[in-house]
Amino acid sequence: MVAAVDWPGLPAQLRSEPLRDALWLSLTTSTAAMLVCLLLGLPLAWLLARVDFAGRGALRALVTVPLVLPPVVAGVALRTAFGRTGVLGAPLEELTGFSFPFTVWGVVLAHVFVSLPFVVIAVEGALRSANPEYDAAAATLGASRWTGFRRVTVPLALPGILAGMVLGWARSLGEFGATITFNGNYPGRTQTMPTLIYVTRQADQDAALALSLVMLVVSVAILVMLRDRWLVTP
Amino acid sequence: MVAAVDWPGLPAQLRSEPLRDALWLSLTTSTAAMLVCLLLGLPLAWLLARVDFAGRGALRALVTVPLVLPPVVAGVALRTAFGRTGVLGAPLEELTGFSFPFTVWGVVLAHVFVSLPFVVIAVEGALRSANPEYDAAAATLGASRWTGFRRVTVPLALPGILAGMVLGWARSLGEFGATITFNGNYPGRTQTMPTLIYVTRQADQDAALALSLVMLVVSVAILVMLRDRWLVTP
Amino acid sequence: STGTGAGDADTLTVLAAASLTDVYAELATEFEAEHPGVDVELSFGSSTELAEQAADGAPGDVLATADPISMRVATDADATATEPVVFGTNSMVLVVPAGNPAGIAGLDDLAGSTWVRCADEVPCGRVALALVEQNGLSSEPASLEQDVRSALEKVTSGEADAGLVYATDAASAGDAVEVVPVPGAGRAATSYLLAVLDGAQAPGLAQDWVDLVLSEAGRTVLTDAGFGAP
Amino acid sequence: MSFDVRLTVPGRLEAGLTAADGDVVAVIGPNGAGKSTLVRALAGLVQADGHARLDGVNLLRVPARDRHVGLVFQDQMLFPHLTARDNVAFGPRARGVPRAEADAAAVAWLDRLGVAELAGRRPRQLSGGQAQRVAIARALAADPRLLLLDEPMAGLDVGVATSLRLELSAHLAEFTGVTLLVTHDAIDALTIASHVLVVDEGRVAQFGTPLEVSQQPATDHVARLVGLNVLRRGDLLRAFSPTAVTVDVQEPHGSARNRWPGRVAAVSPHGGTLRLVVRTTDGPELIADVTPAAATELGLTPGRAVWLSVKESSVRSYAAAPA
Amino acid sequence: MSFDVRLTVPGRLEAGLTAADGDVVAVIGPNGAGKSTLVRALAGLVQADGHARLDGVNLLRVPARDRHVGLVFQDQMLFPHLTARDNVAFGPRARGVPRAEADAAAVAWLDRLGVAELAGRRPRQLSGGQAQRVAIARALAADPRLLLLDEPMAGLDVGVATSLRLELSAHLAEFTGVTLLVTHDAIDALTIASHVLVVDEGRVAQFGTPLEVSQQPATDHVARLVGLNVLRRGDLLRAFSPTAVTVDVQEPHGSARNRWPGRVAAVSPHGGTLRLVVRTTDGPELIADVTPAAATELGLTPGRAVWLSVKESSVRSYAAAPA
Ligand SMILES: Nc1ncnc2c1ncn2[C@@H]1O[C@H](COP(=O)(O)OP(=O)(O)OP(=O)(O)O)[C@@H](O)[C@H]1O
Ligand SMILES: Nc1ncnc2c1ncn2[C@@H]1O[C@H](COP(=O)(O)OP(=O)(O)OP(=O)(O)O)[C@@H](O)[C@H]1O
Ligand code: MOO
Ligand SMILES: [Mg+2]
Ligand SMILES: [Mg+2]
Repeated sequence: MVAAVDWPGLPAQLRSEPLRDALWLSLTTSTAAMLVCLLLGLPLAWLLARVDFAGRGALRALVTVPLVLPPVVAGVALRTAFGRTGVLGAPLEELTGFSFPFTVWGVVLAHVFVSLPFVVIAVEGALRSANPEYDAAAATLGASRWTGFRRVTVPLALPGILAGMVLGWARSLGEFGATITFNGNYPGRTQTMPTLIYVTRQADQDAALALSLVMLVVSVAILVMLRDRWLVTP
Repeated sequence: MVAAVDWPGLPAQLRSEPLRDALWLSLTTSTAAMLVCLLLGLPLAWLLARVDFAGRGALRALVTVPLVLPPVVAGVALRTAFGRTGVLGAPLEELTGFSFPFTVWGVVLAHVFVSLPFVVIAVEGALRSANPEYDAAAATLGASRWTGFRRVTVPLALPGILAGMVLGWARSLGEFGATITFNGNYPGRTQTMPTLIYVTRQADQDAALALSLVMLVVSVAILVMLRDRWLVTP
Repeated sequence: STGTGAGDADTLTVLAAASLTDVYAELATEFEAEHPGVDVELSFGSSTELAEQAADGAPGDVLATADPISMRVATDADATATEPVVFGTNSMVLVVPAGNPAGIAGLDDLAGSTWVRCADEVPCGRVALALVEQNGLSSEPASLEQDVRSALEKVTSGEADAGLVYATDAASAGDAVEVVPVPGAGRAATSYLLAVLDGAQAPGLAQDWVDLVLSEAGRTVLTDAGFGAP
Repeated sequence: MSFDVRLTVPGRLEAGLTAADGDVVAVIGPNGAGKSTLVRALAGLVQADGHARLDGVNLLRVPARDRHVGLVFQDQMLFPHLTARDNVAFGPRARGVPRAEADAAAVAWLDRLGVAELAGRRPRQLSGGQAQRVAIARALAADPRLLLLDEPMAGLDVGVATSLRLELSAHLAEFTGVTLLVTHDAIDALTIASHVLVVDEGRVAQFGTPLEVSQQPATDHVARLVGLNVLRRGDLLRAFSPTAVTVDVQEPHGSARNRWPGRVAAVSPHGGTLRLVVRTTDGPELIADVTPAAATELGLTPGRAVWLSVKESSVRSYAAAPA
Repeated sequence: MSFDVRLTVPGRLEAGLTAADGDVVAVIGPNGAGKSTLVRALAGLVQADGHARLDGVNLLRVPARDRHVGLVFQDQMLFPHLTARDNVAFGPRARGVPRAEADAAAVAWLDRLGVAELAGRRPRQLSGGQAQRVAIARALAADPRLLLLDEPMAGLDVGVATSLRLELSAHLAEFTGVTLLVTHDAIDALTIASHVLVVDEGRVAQFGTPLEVSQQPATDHVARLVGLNVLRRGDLLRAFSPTAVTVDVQEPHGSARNRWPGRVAAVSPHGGTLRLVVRTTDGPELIADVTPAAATELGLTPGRAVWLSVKESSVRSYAAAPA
């Protein structure tokens, strides 16, 4: 794969606007999606791991759904819900004039949809591995659920949470089917790296490979950087 | 999405041979891939979490690669490596006459390729959350690394490992791009559910949705069953 | 019927562009009726993908692509045993969702609306681009779709107000879309090619398949689905 | 303030006690008696039925976080990811004290417990006794209304234990809340406490002042703890001090009606005397204190066959607590 | 068999000791002295330089799993996912004993420690003392050549502690390997051990027989542990028993040249006497034993100002161990 790349042509490609746009869009939307996943996923995972309530099995099954949907079907599901004529999308557009498809927000939404289960399941696993007695200790010291969660549960489960974040981010970055089905493909707006690579490949194999390589290098570099900073807890 | 399904036609579809073949293929290859991922991923995760060796950073980066590859590119990467003219595929075929692409084994290989990082990262996170002092206790009792790993490390990190297995299995089940690129789309041999859904969608959108729903129900049912059996540790 | 080559396997494997799903399925039934004991295995995918797989030695007897460029990938790799033949064409049309909610009456109305077409790099995109340029259309689409099916779906689902798709897609969508006439649409067309593959396990059956597609019966099936004559 | 407890943890504990402002209740009993269970039920970590009324409020109905108890866990449970200071500051901060103030208070507490210089360390970098002191600081710093100390002295060296005992007595003397102190140490039970609760097999065997309990121990365990021999005869308990026991190597001919043959099981120094543990042939284990001179003379080493006797006048008889 | 240790854990410990077949070495010292560090270094859980030769083999060069030590952790570290029986059977099974046999051995060990009926429980379902006993059983069941016990008696009730002490002495008497027993309890150190290693601030302060150590304690800590007062004068240590201390409420006029003003900090029963801890005004804390009668007469309650004195003839002087 590395050998197949058109090395002399690479610098020119790197300067090409579609590549820069797509790379930037991919990185920002994946990061945004990861943050949203964390915001939604952490409490959800905590609920699933620590609180014993009636609908727990059902909620867990629900969270798992996007995991087993083929990406394209995920896109269709998203459209049914958030499309312009969708169950939630239609009222939303009526009220605010805003609609998700064909926008950056749509890309983030698609990423969140496919990545959230990864985050939730990985984090739930981590929370279950951590000793719940510490939560109890925090409670006897007067910590509210939120304080205990923030200052004890999360730090103790941190390695697992970070793993979940990496998984979510990477899943978003590589995601293709749901994004293109829900948002289509427009350079600078909804054209992420995988989409760019896909369409480029239809015309020019080698160019697509070069693009893949760029994406690979950038994302692995970011992951390695993150790992060295945060993920290797002392 | 549920509303859009052609309910009266469903029973007939359920009995159709392509559906049964594809569903069976998807379930078996995903399960096989998950087992392979476990076999490869557990030691790998353990190595990354517990052993301090020189190439650790590099190995971790390498494991992460398939995670950030768009699925189609993953398929191309696989072809470059294991294709009939691939770096490893060509010698393999010469020696044994066996080649991966366009076979069930190729499907499993593609699934393993895309799912392995999920398993490794989730399991590494779980191992890091578990207290390494217990490993030390096992060692003082004369347990070999392997015994300690099997009887102490793994049981203690079980929730995280199970989460990793679920993630890997589900990722394989939904995987489409790498599989179709590397293995094509041969009914009964390499046509998994996502591929069948893709093809069906070319002709009949509603039939595709019905297939998706079948897949969804079956896989969520399996996950829920597994959870109730194993994943909710007392 | 035509003679079956001795030593041929009893399965014919056809690699075909996804847009041929319906017609090839119909032709396969006919083929199996004519060749008792023979199974037709259809493997659909994107033209480029299939051509590449064929070049990589994917099992298959015939390859049908939706454009000449993809077919060239296979011929360049010496993966074909016979000269590719054109067996049909497909032209671009403008479709709107049933009821035409955005009131699109022609290409000029696309400005300001949410419309889609295929990306420049994919076969259907090249055709669409030609049509757009012919008509001097300057309005930008909301999305450049990965394949024509996705473009059609954006319209049938109501996400897009209009889309440029093949005539065959418009036909298969039935009542879900309405076709808006576009000047010069017929000229913006692509041709479908068919060739027997070098690695065919059943070269005789493969040739029979080519013959069937090119036959009068084949012609009828294609025309019914909206394909044009070669 | 008043504290009135009657609670049940099904299958493990059924206990009641009352205490007033400033009381220190020592909880003693054998391993597995239910001491930790009682403490944890009061803290809200174990589900319990019944009531535990503190100033009229039934704690058992209040979530753990709002009970305002200070708990030293038997196994410490220091937060592994926080420094000693942050562990101690956790309680105050959870109750809304500003960071700087909470930190200062934490350091002050660590200082009182003699581990201020370890403020920046994580629990895993502390020795067992150091960690124990941080755990005590953490419980006290939370400014609780109910202080629950589960074996706070375990693992502390004599010097630290003594000064901690002093520190704790001083603190408890000022403390207006109620304290429960689980201990296996007679000194803690008899010197710091105002009341002693004896738990045995999940039930209260005795509840009274240290004097009552030490003079009329209701169970064998308490007798051992306070260093008395206790025998049961029908409904009566008969207690006598190890100093009242005479040790002979032959069967004694004296007037003592209470005599037992046995073997020396252990010898250990005890104050200025030597304490023998004797396994009687068909009775209980008894303890006897002898002078070092006598021990040498009689050759009282483990394994030696001996006769123990005690004069009836040295035996105090009292009614056994109803079981 | 011989055991010869000289090891360094940088920044935490520098220690040496020698022992022979069947020796029991008590390791004592204040909290944070380095006792657990020594034990963990020998077990291979802490990196150490130097050597620890057991029968000529340097353990420090052998991986932990092959050292054949039996270790009771200060914080137990029972495997939380295994039952008590499986915890105890873990060592034998790791060394290749068949399952049924290992299980039987495990139950036998649990029985010797009085917790056989808890064999099927998980650690979290055990009380602190019960868990401690399972931990001891686990260490002994592994059939070690070197037995490392880090505060095995902590958290045990008096009854259990006594019988465990007996059980342990009996076991250790038969045991041909070397035992290191970390303890804060003088009784363990002086009755079970054949040698006592005193650790202080990461160094060996004293190493000798229990008699040597108890009669000439080299550190304040040991003095307290064995119940002596120890003062340093130049290079000399001066030890005297608490029974030799006279307590007055006014400045004594007698011949005693050693006298200190101070205040009573604590009073506790000790054998037949009462033990006072007195904080001297400008000196160390001293202990004095008085009769209950005297205590009542003089009103010796905490806070009382007193004078302590000791006759020179009651003071034993000896050279301090080189620091
Ligand atoms: N989670 C549990 N499930 C079932 N039984 C338990 C559980 N925890 C403790 N027990 C049992 O309850 C009884 C009381 O335990 P508890 O911890 O209160 O004893 P304790 O008095 O604190 O003993 P120790 O002095 O050993 O700490 C014991 O027999 C113990 O085995
Ligand atoms: N991981 C660590 N990193 C740095 N210092 C440590 C670490 N573990 C222990 N220490 C320090 O080393 C010293 C010796 O600790 P050690 O645990 O050996 O003490 P100990 O004698 O067992 O005390 P205790 O009686 O309290 O158990 C202590 O001052 C402790 O704070
Ligand atoms: O999983 Mo995909 O195969 O993102 O399109
Ligand atoms: Mg307890
Ligand atoms: Mg220690």
